Amino acid sequence: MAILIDRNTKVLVTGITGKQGLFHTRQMIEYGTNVVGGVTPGKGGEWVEGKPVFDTVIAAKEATGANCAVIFVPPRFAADSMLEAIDAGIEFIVAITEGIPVQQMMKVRAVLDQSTSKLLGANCPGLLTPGQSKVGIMPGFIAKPGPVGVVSRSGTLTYEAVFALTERGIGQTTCVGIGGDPVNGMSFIDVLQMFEEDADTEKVVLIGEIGGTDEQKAADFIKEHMTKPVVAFIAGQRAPEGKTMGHAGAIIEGGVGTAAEKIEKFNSVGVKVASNPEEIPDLL
Amino acid sequence: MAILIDRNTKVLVTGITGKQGLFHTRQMIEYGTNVVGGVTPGKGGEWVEGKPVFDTVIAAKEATGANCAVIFVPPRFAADSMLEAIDAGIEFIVAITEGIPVQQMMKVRAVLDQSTSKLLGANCPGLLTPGQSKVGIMPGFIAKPGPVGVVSRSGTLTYEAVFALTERGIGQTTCVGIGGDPVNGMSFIDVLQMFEEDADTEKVVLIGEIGGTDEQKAADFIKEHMTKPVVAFIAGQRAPEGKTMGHAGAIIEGGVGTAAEKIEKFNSVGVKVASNPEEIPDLL
Amino acid sequence: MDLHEYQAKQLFAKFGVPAPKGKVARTPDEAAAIAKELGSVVVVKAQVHTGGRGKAGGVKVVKSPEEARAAAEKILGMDIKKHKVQIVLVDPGADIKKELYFAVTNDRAARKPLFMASSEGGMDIEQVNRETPEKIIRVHVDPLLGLREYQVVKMASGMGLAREYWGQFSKIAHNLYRCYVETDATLCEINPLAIVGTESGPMLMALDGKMSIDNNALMSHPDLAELRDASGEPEEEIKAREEGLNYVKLGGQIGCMVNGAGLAMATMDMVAQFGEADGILPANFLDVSGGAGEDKVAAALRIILSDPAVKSIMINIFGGITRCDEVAKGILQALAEVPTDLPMIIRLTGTNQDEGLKIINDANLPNVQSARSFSEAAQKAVAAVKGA
Amino acid sequence: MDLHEYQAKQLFAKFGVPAPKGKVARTPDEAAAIAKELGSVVVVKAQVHTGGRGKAGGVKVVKSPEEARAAAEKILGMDIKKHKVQIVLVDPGADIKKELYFAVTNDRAARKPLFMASSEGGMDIEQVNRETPEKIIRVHVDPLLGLREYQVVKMASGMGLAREYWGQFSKIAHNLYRCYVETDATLCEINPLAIVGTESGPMLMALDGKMSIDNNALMSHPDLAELRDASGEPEEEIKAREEGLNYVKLGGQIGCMVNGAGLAMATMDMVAQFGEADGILPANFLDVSGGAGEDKVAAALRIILSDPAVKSIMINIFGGITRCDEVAKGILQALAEVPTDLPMIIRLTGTNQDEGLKIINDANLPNVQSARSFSEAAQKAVAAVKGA
Repeated sequence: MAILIDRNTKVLVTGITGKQGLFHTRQMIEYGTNVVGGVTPGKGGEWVEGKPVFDTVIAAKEATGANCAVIFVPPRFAADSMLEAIDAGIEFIVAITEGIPVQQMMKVRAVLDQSTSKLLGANCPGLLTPGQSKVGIMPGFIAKPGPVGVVSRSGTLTYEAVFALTERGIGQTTCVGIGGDPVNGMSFIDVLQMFEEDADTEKVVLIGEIGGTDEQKAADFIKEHMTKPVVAFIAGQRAPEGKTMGHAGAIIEGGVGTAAEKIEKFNSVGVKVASNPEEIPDLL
Repeated sequence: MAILIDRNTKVLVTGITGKQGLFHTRQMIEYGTNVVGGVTPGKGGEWVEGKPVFDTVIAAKEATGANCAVIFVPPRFAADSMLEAIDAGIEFIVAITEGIPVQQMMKVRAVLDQSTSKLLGANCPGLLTPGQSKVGIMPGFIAKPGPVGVVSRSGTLTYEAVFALTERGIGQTTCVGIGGDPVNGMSFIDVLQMFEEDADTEKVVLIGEIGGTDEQKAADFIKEHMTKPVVAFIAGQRAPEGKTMGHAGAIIEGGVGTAAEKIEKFNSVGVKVASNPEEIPDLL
Repeated sequence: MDLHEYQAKQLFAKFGVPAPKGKVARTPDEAAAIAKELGSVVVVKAQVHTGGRGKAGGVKVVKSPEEARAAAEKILGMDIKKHKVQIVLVDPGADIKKELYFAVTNDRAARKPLFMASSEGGMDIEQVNRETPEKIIRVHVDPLLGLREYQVVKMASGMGLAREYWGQFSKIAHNLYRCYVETDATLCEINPLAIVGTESGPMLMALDGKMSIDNNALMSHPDLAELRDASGEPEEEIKAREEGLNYVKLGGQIGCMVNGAGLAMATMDMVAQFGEADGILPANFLDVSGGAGEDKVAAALRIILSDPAVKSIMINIFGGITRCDEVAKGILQALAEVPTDLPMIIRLTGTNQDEGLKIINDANLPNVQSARSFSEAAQKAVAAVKGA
Repeated sequence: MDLHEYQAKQLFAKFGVPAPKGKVARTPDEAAAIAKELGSVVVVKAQVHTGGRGKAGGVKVVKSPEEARAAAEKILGMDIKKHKVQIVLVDPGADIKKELYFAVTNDRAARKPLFMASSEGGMDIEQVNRETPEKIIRVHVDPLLGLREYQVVKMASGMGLAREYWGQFSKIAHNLYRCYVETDATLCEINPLAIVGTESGPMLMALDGKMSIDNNALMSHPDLAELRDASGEPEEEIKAREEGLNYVKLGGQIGCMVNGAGLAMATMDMVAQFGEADGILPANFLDVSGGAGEDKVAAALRIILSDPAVKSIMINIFGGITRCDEVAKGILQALAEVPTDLPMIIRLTGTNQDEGLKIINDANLPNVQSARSFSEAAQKAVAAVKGA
């Protein structure tokens, strides 16, 4: 077992004919992901890597039975692409695209919350269930099957952490990059909950960053609801002080979200925090 | 018992300081309705008929515990007033205002469908539970308590039908005017369902009109889900042919919704149809 | 409120939906002058609020200003389904490559705007709907979210539009939706949306247009309210609308004044039930609507009395938001201004009914009878016509 | 991207939020000329991207052009929290009756725009929030529905605004929301929103303004992107932004080039972990971000090499969407253009790592070492500085 994706997940690639979409479609297929087709408006009827291309997500879903869509379209089309996937009833949407304005994401989120779809990202590396399927841009070779669930706000730092586990012989159930945009889909808590419920996941690694309060909320969730051990790492202990968020921002956030704050919070709920990514395996 | 309102329903009047709002507030209080306050932006702190006036629905709700709001504000403020009541978590909203543009009502409806509030109207006469409470503009004296539920799309025709029942000694559980606007809140089906579930309602009277297909849908619902007898009346057997709805309209509606169509549909599911409102009591 | 084709196309153009640059004429000379200005082939099209003008000969393609004059001469004054043609649109002729259908309207059942697009344009779209419904691509718009580009793609793809037109089609779709929203339209229909040859290559263009505006929204759109062309309508209906009344002339002998559309319809049904065997029928549908004060009621009565066919008057008021005392005052006020000895049956029930009846009775008018029930009122009104 | 006060107020005015008609000056003479034009009392205000300018003496109320010149002379060139003042805003003085606080911003946790309104304007709103949070009225806007009038009433009523200002306040609220939406702002803040006396009576006016624009939206708003005033920023950071890189100079000896903000922060942490004891620290934060091609990487290297404090370079790339072969090509390209013999530790892992390492190895550069692990790379980079 694993969470969110496995070898049976039928994946649709939106923006499949673009440079990034095409490159990662190849990588996904090579890894074993069940890519069933792609979407590029105006290119319906073409074929890419042996997969049919459609003009719309709904047409692609009807023809292929896809239950997952991964979004590679440029930022100015990405919100529309997410809304399209939600409208088409795609169960799980993974948005890789970086640079989507936050007001657009607030609209997407408002629609998402009324739907039954799940969204990962945007501006995330996607996810990977070792040996079965990867959806997004994570390099496949860094992971191997095993009992540890990984969830991360940071793209490349996720790879680093997974790689560190694999190097030490510790495999993963699923590695999930939730992305760090201010408004996005699944949160730490959503993923932690799934790992808690997943029979094969024995332990969980959480990779956080400075800024915001998502890690603090995750710590509260772990304290209240998790029986499985969690090890955390927070990047940005030496980060330069951020630009001012303005008074309004400070009032809302209720704090600047420093690494020290987050580490202290995790410690207070019994979550061990690694001092660097390579230390994570030692703490598991 | 009754449906939707009874003597305990706490009613807030929005637009209470307007001419219509004030007149009907008096009428409602006189009938025994538990009017707990009113809302008129900019008049918060004033008193009307011994009831406190607030600037906002949320402030009024917090102060009075209102669970019902009746809307008398002019058409250009009415959609906003409904959205405000939904946002404030008012359980039951009755919109009397006539003349709200349909595109505004489509937005209200979209928000309503994500909420737990119920909406009756707009452009409806409201409802009346004889001897207990009336919310809206129905004249109170026409009704008396008894076992018949009344639901109607037409304002004054509702009074006619209720009056005909009362004249013949047949009382009502609740009389509900759903209004005839193209996009509105509760439908025939919503109200029929409640009457079906209401222990005190033994029989139901349904008053329809030409246009649309709501009566046909109600007939299907009655056939599938109702055990209680229903008597119907459809106004407009001699109505002049309506102005063209355009081809697009005809395609969507799938028919022009003549009285003959509707009467035939009711007959086909065993619902007796009165030839004029005064005949309704005979058929019960 | 329905707009004329030329008004719809002017609005389309204003919102960025390409339409031919035609002009309207009210005389054959004007039509000829416009044809001369446009040069070469033009189309002369009757502007009436009804369909079927093509079959009725209300649309003619002509090749010279002289032919345009002759065509306008024939079309102006023509009677199309009881609408007299008073305006023609003179449009430049178009080199039509293909005709599509494209519209947005309110879908009452779904409570959302609905776009319909079809490759089968230029013909009777209802027939397409009956025979090959799959050729009409339907897209519902979330009223909070607006039209999204993926929905435009769904239509373009679904109707098999050649890809080189997708860009133009997308602009037209978004602009038509903006037109629909900003004018509070209930219908914006383009049939045909045609691919026409132009000097700068083939382009999509709205060759015909139909728009209806939500009557409830006209108050917020005074510029649109001014577009109303009532020239084909009966004078009484125009007057009624100005007074905020809903009046339709029907041709019978019993003038009806009722509050509420449902009750007004039921009143007509009731009158016919008792009178039809003797050829006695309602003279009109007249809904004074909710909240009618005395001015409105007086105006209603004046309009009824202006119809010479009326032999008796039936007033059926069930007071909810309308107060019977105001109705009574209105009747007296109107009778003072427009004296009549026509028999009048008055039924006032509901809010303030006692005050209302007292006002009527105190006035002590010889031709006025009251009635308690609905059927009693109808029977008395029919009897009054028979006895006259 | 933060805007200056004068830019924010110009945008407010454009969207219909009243603001003083001041102008900006870059010299004392310009300031005097503006003061003369405005007549009587003016306020000279430093325009810098930081707070606390009032306490730093960056705001002066003066009564004549001469005083304005003197004030500008003092303020221009002033250093406020490491920001050099290069522009002053000269605003007409205002007859302030009352100061409110009013802002709209993104509430990340609620995923909605949030309005905040308070009768306690003109002062430190964070203090109001700590001491009397009930004096800040908060209203979340549904991003699909937009700001509704009832929400405006809630704010006006909640902060006890005198009723004669509700009409003005409503217009300002709706216009500020439109400004926020149409500029893709992350913050529009007015503090104070003041009631000021004017010839035509008291009116609400934005006496100070702060706006931030979503960086992700600047591509769609070229006019706003042009408002960026980088005059206070280090040259390298400006250059980096032009190349689409995220660079912050920190002052240490190890130049870092990393892909991804999280990994870049972790790299800085790792360098400090091994080097801090010997005073060896990261020279910069540099995220080449996802999808960086060779041009971008070359530009990044050029920027790192332009810092004379850099004694060794650590390149830490974990290839996901970034392909290691492109990174390798980028490094070689940059080294060909900007030769260096600084020690360089390269760690390439992830997509196409073998191709990438082969390209580096084939180039056979004497000063380049590779590293497999993250800590190994950091240790080597620190060792290289120590050995230099």
